[in-house]
Formats: sequence, C-alpha cells, structure tokens
Amino acid sequence: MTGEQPLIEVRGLTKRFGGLTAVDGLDFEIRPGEVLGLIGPNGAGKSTTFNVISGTYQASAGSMRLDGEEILGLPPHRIAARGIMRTFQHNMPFEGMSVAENVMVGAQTTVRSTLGRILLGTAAARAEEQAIRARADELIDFVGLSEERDAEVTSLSFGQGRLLETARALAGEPRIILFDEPAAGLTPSECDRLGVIIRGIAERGIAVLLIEHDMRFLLPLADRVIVLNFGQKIADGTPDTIRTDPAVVDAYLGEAGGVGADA
Amino acid sequence: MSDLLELLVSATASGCVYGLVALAYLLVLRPTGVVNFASGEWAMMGAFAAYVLAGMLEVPTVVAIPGAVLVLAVIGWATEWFTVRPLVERGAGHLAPILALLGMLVIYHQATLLVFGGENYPLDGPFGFNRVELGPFAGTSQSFFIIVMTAVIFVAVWLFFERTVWGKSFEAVAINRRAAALMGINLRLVTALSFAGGAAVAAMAGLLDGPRGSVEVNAALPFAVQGFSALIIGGINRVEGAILGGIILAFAEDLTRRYVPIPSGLALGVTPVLLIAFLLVRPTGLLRAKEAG
Amino acid sequence: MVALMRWVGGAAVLCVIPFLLQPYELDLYRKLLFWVALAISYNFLFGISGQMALSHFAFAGIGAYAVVILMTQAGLPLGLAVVVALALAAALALIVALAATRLEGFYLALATLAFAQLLIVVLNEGGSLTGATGGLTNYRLPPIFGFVIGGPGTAIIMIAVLLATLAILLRIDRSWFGRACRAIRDNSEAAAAMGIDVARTKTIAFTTTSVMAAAAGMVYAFFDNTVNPPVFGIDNAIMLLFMVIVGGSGSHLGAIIGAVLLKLSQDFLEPIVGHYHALGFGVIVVVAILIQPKGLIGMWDQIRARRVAARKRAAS
Amino acid sequence: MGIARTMIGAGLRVLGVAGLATGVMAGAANAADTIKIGVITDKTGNARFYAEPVLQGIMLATKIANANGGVLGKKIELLIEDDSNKPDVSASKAQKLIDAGVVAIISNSSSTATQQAQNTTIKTLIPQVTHNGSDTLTRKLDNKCFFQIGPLGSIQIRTLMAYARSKKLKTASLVTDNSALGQILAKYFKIGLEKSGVKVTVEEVIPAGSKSALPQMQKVRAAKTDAIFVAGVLARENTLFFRAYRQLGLKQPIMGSFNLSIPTFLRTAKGLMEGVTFIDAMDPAKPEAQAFIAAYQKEFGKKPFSLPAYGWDDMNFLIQAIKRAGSTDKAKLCAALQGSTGWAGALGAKGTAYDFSKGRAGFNPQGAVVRVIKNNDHGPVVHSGTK
Repeated sequence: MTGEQPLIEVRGLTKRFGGLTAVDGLDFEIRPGEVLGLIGPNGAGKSTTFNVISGTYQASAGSMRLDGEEILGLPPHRIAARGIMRTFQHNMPFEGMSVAENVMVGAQTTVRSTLGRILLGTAAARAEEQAIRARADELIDFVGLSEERDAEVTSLSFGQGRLLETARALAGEPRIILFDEPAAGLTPSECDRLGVIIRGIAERGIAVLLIEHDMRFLLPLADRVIVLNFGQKIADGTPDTIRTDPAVVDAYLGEAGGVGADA
Repeated sequence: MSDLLELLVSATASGCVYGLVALAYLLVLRPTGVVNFASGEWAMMGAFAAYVLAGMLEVPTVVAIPGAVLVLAVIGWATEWFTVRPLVERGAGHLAPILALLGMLVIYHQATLLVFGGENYPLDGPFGFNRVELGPFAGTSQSFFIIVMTAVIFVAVWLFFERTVWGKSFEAVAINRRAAALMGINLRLVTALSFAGGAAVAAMAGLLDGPRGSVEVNAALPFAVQGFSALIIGGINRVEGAILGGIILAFAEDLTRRYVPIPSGLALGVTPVLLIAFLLVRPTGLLRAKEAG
Repeated sequence: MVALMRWVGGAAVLCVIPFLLQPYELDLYRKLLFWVALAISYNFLFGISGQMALSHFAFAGIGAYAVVILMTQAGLPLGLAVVVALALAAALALIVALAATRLEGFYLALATLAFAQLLIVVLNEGGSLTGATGGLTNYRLPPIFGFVIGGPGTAIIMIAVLLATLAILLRIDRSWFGRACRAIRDNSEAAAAMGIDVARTKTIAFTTTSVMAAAAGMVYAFFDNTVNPPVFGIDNAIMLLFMVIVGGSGSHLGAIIGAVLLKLSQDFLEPIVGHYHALGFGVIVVVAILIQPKGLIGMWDQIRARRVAARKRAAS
Repeated sequence: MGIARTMIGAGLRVLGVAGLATGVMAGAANAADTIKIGVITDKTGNARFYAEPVLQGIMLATKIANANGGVLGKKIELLIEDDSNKPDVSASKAQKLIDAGVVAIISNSSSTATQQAQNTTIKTLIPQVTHNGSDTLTRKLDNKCFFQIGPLGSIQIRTLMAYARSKKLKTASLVTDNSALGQILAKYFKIGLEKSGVKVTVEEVIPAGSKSALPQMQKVRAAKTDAIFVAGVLARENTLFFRAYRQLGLKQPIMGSFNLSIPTFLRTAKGLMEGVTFIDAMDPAKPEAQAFIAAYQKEFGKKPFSLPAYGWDDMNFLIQAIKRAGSTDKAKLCAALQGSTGWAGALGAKGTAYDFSKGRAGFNPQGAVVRVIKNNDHGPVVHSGTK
C-alpha cells in the first residue's frame, strides 16, 4: 500500500476567515484503498478542511493535486466529477425522490449520454440508464437498504439515511469518498455495520477520508490518522502511534481518558 | 429649484408609503423567512378599514386610524395562525408558506371585491390637502402627515428592535430559529406578532396613501410590487433599509418622470429595471445585515 | 412499441374531440389545451426544477407577439417566422436564465416578475410594432401545405405542441437530467456534491421550458387572431402557478389535472356561482397547500397507499 | 348611521338588480318563444365600475320592452356573460353566446376585450354592438356587422375643440393614464388637437398605482399651455391629477373625455373639479333622454348619470332594428342596423340621431355635448356638436 503513488496530495492547505486561520498549512496525502482518519478537538479545522477539499469553501492558499493535476479551487460539482464524492454530517437526502432515485443521482458523474441522445432515445442512452439503475440496485444491496428501495426517503431512519448517503456517494464511481462524521447519531449496531461497509469500500480500492469524533469507531477502521489542533497538523501516523503520541494525548485524547484503550 | 424641492416633498411621502409596505414585508420575512406577497392586499384592506370607520361610520380620525390598524393586526395574526403556523410546524418546505400566502392574497382580494365592488371610495385625510410651506419645502398637509407618521413608526420599530428585550428576541429568531428556541424564546408568539405587526404597518401604508387618490381594490398589486422593490433596494436585513429603499425608489420614479426626456409610459419601466439591477448586482440590498453576535 | 401505440391512441382521441364539439366548446377546448401545455412545461420549471419563476406567461407572450410581428410586419413566411420566433424566445430565455438562475427562491420570483412587468411595459409602449395597448389583430394563419386551418385545425396544432412538450419533458425527466433537476430542487448543495452543475442545469431547464411556453403562445396567437398585453400579464402567471400547486407540483399528471380543473372551473363554475368562484378558488389553493402539499395527485397517492396497506393487513 | 344607510342602499341596489333580472328572465319559460340577446359584460374585472351601470341600462331597456309586449311578439331574453375584462375570455364568451343562439351580442367591456371578441363574431357575422369609444374598433377589422354607438375619441376631441375655439388655444397639455382606453383616447385627442392647429407640447401618463401625479403636473405647469386635456379613465389616477393640479395652483382650463362623466369622480375628487369641462354623450334636455331619465327614476328612484344611457341605447338600438327587419335573421338584422340612420336614442345632443351612412361607428359627430362640473355635480350643457 505504501509503495503506491498518492491519489491526492495536499500541500500547505490554508483557510482564513477574516483574522482567524482555521486551517494552517496542512500537508497530507491519501493512497488508493487507504482509510485516512482526520481527527481533532472541536474547532481544530476538520470540517473546514473537508469543505475546502470538496470545493464548498475557497482555500486561502495551498495546493491539492489529484494524479498530479491541481484541482484546488474547483467548484463542488467539478471536484465531484474528478471522483471525489462526499457524505454530509447532517444527512442531506433529496426528499422528493425515492431511495433508488437518490442513489441514481449519485451516478451523475458517470453519465455520458447528452440531452440530444436522450431525446432521440438512442440505444446507448437507454443502455446507460439501465446500467445506472442496475448499479444503484447493486449499491442499495451493498449498504443493506434492499427493503427500502422504493420507499420515500422521508420514511428512513437516521441510520438508514446515512447508509443511503454512502450508497449515493458510491454511485458516482468515486476514487475517494469523504465521510463527514459518519458515526454521529448512529446506534452502536449501526456503527458496526457502517464500519464494515467502509472497509468494503476501501477493499474496492477507493480511498476513504474520515472525519470523526468517535475514536472507538475510527481507530480500528483507519489505516492512518492525522490529528489537527488549531488548524495545524500535530500528528500523522498509524492508529497505534497516534494513541500513544504525547502531543495528541495532551491536546485531545488525554481528557477523554484512554479512549483507545478498549479498541 | 422650488419645483425640485416641492417634488422632493411629494416623492418623500410616496417613498414613505413604499417604505411602510417594505417594512410590512420585512417584519414577516425576518423571523420566518417568508415573503408575504399579500402585504399589498393588507395595505389595500387597511385603507378600506379606514374608509369603513371614517367614511361610513363617521368615526373621528384619531380613532379611525388606530382602529383600522388594529383590525389589520388581527387579520395578520389570524393569517399566521391558520396558514403559516401549520406549515411551519409540519416542517413544510420554505416555499409552502409563500404559496399559501399567495392563496390568501386571492382570498383577501376577492373577498374585498365582493364586499366593496370595483368602485373607488374617497378617504379624507385628517388635515386635508392644504398647501403647507416649511422653509423652502412646499407640499400638501397630507404629504407632511405621511412623512411624520412614517418617521414615528420607523423610529418606534427601530427602538423596539434595538432597545428592548422583546426586540432582541425577534432579532435572535431572525438570526437562528433553532438557537432562539433553545434560548427559551417563544417562537410561536414572535411569529404571530411579526404577522400582526406586518399587517398593522401595511395598513398604515394603505390608509396614509388612501386620501391622495382614493381607496380601491386594484391598489393592492401596485402596493405589493412597490413594497418589495423598495425592500430589495434597501436590503432585507435592516429596518432602516426599508425606508431607504422606499425613498430611493420613489425618487427614482418621480425624478425620471420629471426630468428624463423619455415617454412617460416608458418611465413605468424604472421600477422593474431597478429591481432587476439590484437583484443581480446586489441582492442583499444597500444595507447589509449587522454581523451576527 | 406499446408506449408508442399509447401515444398514438391518445393523440387520436385528442384530435377527434375537436370535430365533435360545438364552436364554443371547441374554443374552450383549445384554450384549455393551451393552458395544459403551459402547465406541463411550467411544472417542469417550478415543480421539478424548483424554480419559482413568474415569467412563463411572459414567454408565451413573446412567442405569440414574435411570430405575428415577424409574419405581418417583417413579411416572413410562417415556417421561417416560427423558427425565428423560437430562436428569439430561446435567446431571451437564455439571457434571463443566465442572470436569474443565480437567484434562489423568492428572489427568482421577484426577478422574473420584474421581467414580466417590463415586457408588458414594452408591449404597451411598442407603438405600431406591438400595436400598443390594443395589441395586434387582423391577421390570419396562412394555409399550411395548401390547407386552410380552421377552428379544429388550430386545436390539432395545439395538441401537437402539447404532446411534443409532454413527450420531450417526460423523456428528459426520466433521464439523468430530470434527476439532476429534482436533486437541485430538493437540495442544491447536495446536488453539487454529486457532481451536478447547478447553474447549468437550471439554465437549461429554464430555457427549454420557456421556449416551450413560447411555442404554445405562437399557436394561441391564431386562436382569436389577436394578441394583446393583458393576457400575458401577472394574473395568468399566478394562475399557472396555482394550477400546478393544486394538481400536484412535480407531477406531469398533476399539472394536467390542475390546469383542466382550474380552467374548467373558471369557465363553468363562474356562471353559476358568480364572483364567489374566484374566492373559492383562493380557498382551494390554501387548503390544498395546507392539507396536501403534493396537491390532488398527492391525495390520490395517499388514498391508494392506504388502500394497499389495508389490503395487505386484510391478507395477513 | 352612515353605515346603516350605505348597507341599506347596497341591499336595495342588489334587490333592484335582482328584480330587474327576474323581470327580464320572466317570460323566458319557453326558450323558443324568446329572442335571445347576448351581453358580454365585466362583472369581476377592472372595467366593472363602468360596465355595471351600463348593464343596468341594458336590463332596464329590456324590461320595459318586454312589459310593452316584447319584439315581434316575442319576449327578449338576455344571456349575460362575464368576461372579467379578459380579452381571451371575451372571445370565448362571444362564441358561447353564438352557440346559445343569440341574435346579437352587446359588448360591455374594455376595447381590448371587445376587439378580441370581434374576431369571433366576424366568423359568423353575427351582429355585435358596443358603446365603447375607441376609434380603432371599426377600423382594425373589417367586420361588416359590428356597430359602435358611443362617441368616438375623435368626436369627443372635435367637440371639445369646437367648444374651445372661442378660447383661441395655441398649445395644450395632454394627460392620460396607462389603461388601454385611456391610451387610445389620448391618441385620438392628439390627432384631433393637431388637426385644429393646437400644439401638444406635453404628453403625460399617470400610470395605474401611482402615488402622486406631481412630477407629470410640474411638467405641465412648466410648459404653460393654454389648456389641459384629460383622456384618462382610471378614477384613482385621475384624482391624483386633480390633486396635483390644485396643489400646483394651476389655472388652465381642464377639458376631459367622457370618462369624467363617471359619477365616481364626484366623490373621489370632491370639490376639486369645479369648472372642469367634460364630454358627455347625454343631453338631459333631449326628449329621448328625458324618456330614459323618467324610466330610470321610476325604477330606481333617483336621477341617472349618463352611463346607464349607453346600455339603454345599446338595447334599444337592437330592438328598433329587429322591428324594422321584421326578423331575427342575422343578415337582415345586420342590414337593419346599418340602416338605422335617423334613429334617435337617449345619447347625443338634442336634435341629433345616429348616423350609419358613413361607417359602422354611428354616433352623430354633432351628438356629443360639453358639460361643466358645477356644485360638484354634472352641470348644464354648455356646448354641443363640432361646429
């Protein structure tokens, strides 16, 4: 894994809001199939990092390269088009659509048929639509929402909503998925299920960037963890090294008192 | 020069009317996020309420004006209670209350039309239309009455928001409903009061304008359009924006009609053009929101 | 194949009706078709794409005026006039869309309302070009392929425009484009995160549906052989909005039902209950929004879902 | 007290109209035995405030005709349709009436709506009558069976000019509103003024929904014209005009179109209109007008303004033609209407009659009168005709 070329290389990523520097010269990289955790206390700059990467915020400085190509500063839909998909901390389903349609929206970046071809109803366009539907079905099965395939999304539980977001992000055939605190609000059993799914995603060769608060969820899942504090990276390593890193314990884990102990 | 000064008095009075309708929009919009296109109907109904009290029941003006305002406040309150509240509590989308109020617009309009017909009714101003000269400024007593009343209303509303605990809680709701509810603010009451206040202010606009031309059902749509145009120009976040927008709009209209050599029919385009320009170039209006916190 | 048969069958039924009607009924029928065609495209714009634009009737007016002016004053043959008028409407729609689709919710409503108002000012002040407040009249639909088109003929042309509108919109609605539009309507931030170009999608939806409105407007211009400003004003724009809401916004069938119901109630209820009809109309709209935000179609779905549930319970 | 009076008044009005309606509908027991006449009126739109009084006149004339035994031995049955002053609806309603078998249609709505309805009636050449004053109605479409009985805008201005000749006008201001009729009247006022050698130096529009007419009237004041001509239709906006006129201390004579004859102005612009001259189509001194006034007074217990007289003439114009045609066949009726030259109605100056020899707009060019507002009422006729 370590031998592979990084998929994404972030260098000197900085985001300032007025006088406040929320993210300060952050460097990191992710490789295909890697699960990278991003942790830190509240206000450490995790969410800001996330929003800058996904294109919601404009970075103040820095660079982000995908396969060596600079993509920092592209608008969100272009970032997504490069294969960087995300989930939302508060689920953001498309409420007027069924579960299957929600997942099919995720396949937007894979679409090749033009509107003209759709109007003409060409065989290729129809085949593509079939393929999108089939893929959505497959992903719904993968995350375990088969029963709810045709349900209104408003009828889903919060945990099911999280699974839907995951399936939706996968439908875009992403090279990397960004998870924004995926375990927040889930029951322990739902957490376990999500953990298995995230592992499964990584095994498909998709990189995963996880922002998480819940160490019990994150540490067993991550291949590598980056710790932020006041917008700066204070540690970067395997979960085991992070657990014992004095700076991390000092800034964050110390107070939680052996959070990782039972992992 | 004296022409210009006289025109400015009249335009300021018109701008005050626009500003009051804009304020009616704003009072509802701030805490609820709902644009109430029925504000124009409220203004028209306020004028009719004043006509019923002063013109038909022959109640003295000092009673008729607050009476009409009160009637509309009750209508505003009721409107909130049975069209907006159920939607908000159900968590309906942000467009649903706007559309429900559009439906209410039709109800208000048709109900008034059924009662009063398409006729025009005269409404007397308390001081008539004598020419008054204040230094270099000349205008009718009604114009000065409009300006003074509007100033009083805006100062009162401004003081309410800036200086009272109640006003602060409105502001808190405007900034963040959820946080405000957590702080123990009664969202329902704030919302209901916003509608009552909005309707009351709209009624003032209607009954102050009524004596100039006359009272009629068809006046509602122009009120609605002029009011939100003023609101967009001034900015949707500040009480001062409403009156500023109103006066700018009235000046733009009247000065164009007076001094720009285009057919006066084309001068009608001033309002939509200004509105489009502001929406595209500066959708926040001239006055921005104060920084939260 | 079955689908095609169904379309042909539907078109045949619609096209036979005009020959069975009395002249007044025929006139109502084609005006009803005009409203239905507009409601279908407006539903795509408002109900599916989530853009609360109030310019839809204005574009119908642009189409109607453009084709008449090009034909009678520029002397273009009908076919060319139609093409140029459509291009003109598309260009205008694109300009409005590029500017207005950046605006959200009621801001868009205000901007498009201002545009619609501006159009009325221009039509009223257009002198002999637009016929000013009186509008344009005294023109006729020239023979098409040698056929002189009468009342039923204009109805059939309207049916063609209506079905084309429906077919195109159904097809794109059931594709990635329709999903993109719905996604933007429901949550534009999440839509962008899924790789949807929000501004571009909205612009395409706005321009396409506005051109469809213009096409319907062109046929309308030959119903009474008159175009005048009041028809394309704000009243009818709001009426269209109500049709879509009452029928069930976001649903093609809902838009059709809403348009038929409200238009017919205007024509048939009004003579019976007089002005109370307009009042009742407002009540229906408010009640529809309060009780079932998805309109009549939503109510129907609800009833059906309950029945299915009851049947399941009974079976188990 | 006031409200009680008004409410009772409103109630009486409703009852009165209802009574009239039953009077009209009675005798319609066997539909085949009636002569159906269609009316397209505005009950719910923005032309309603003048369409409703006109409709009163139509119904009154019908009631009286039926009481006198009807026409050709049959009662008249009115089929009344509301178009809300919407042009497209107006055209549909015309077709509806034709299908219902009416022998003629009276259009009592705005000129825009009437014009669109004409495109329907022209197809079957069913007689259509209106009192609308727009000059373009008989010119834009060559509808051989469309007749206009109201004073055209061009006649109004010629009458006003004849009256003003003694005042030796050189320049004039022209003020109107943005309603369709207001615009059309202004157009013909301008043509008429310029034909008489009067220069129109200021043309102003007071758009619907204005809050003041001061900017426009300042321009009028600055131009120092010899007179101000008013072609506007809207009551509210015209009131703004009179307010600004008073506020700016203007003294020029005001000469108005027949729209100032709408009694609403006497209430909304109360006391502001003293001495204003306006065109009226009714001369109370004319015997035919006196007959109308007497009938109206008997029915409603008060003196009529001129608006119901338009409807009265619309209907009586049709009735006399049906009698002369001896048939309700549309071609014969059409010819009889065309040949109505010499028939005198309640409208028009004393001694004038309708004249269709030169066109389908039959109001006698000498028929309009100029009246003056006096004591906040429609005062005496001070001039009549275009000479």
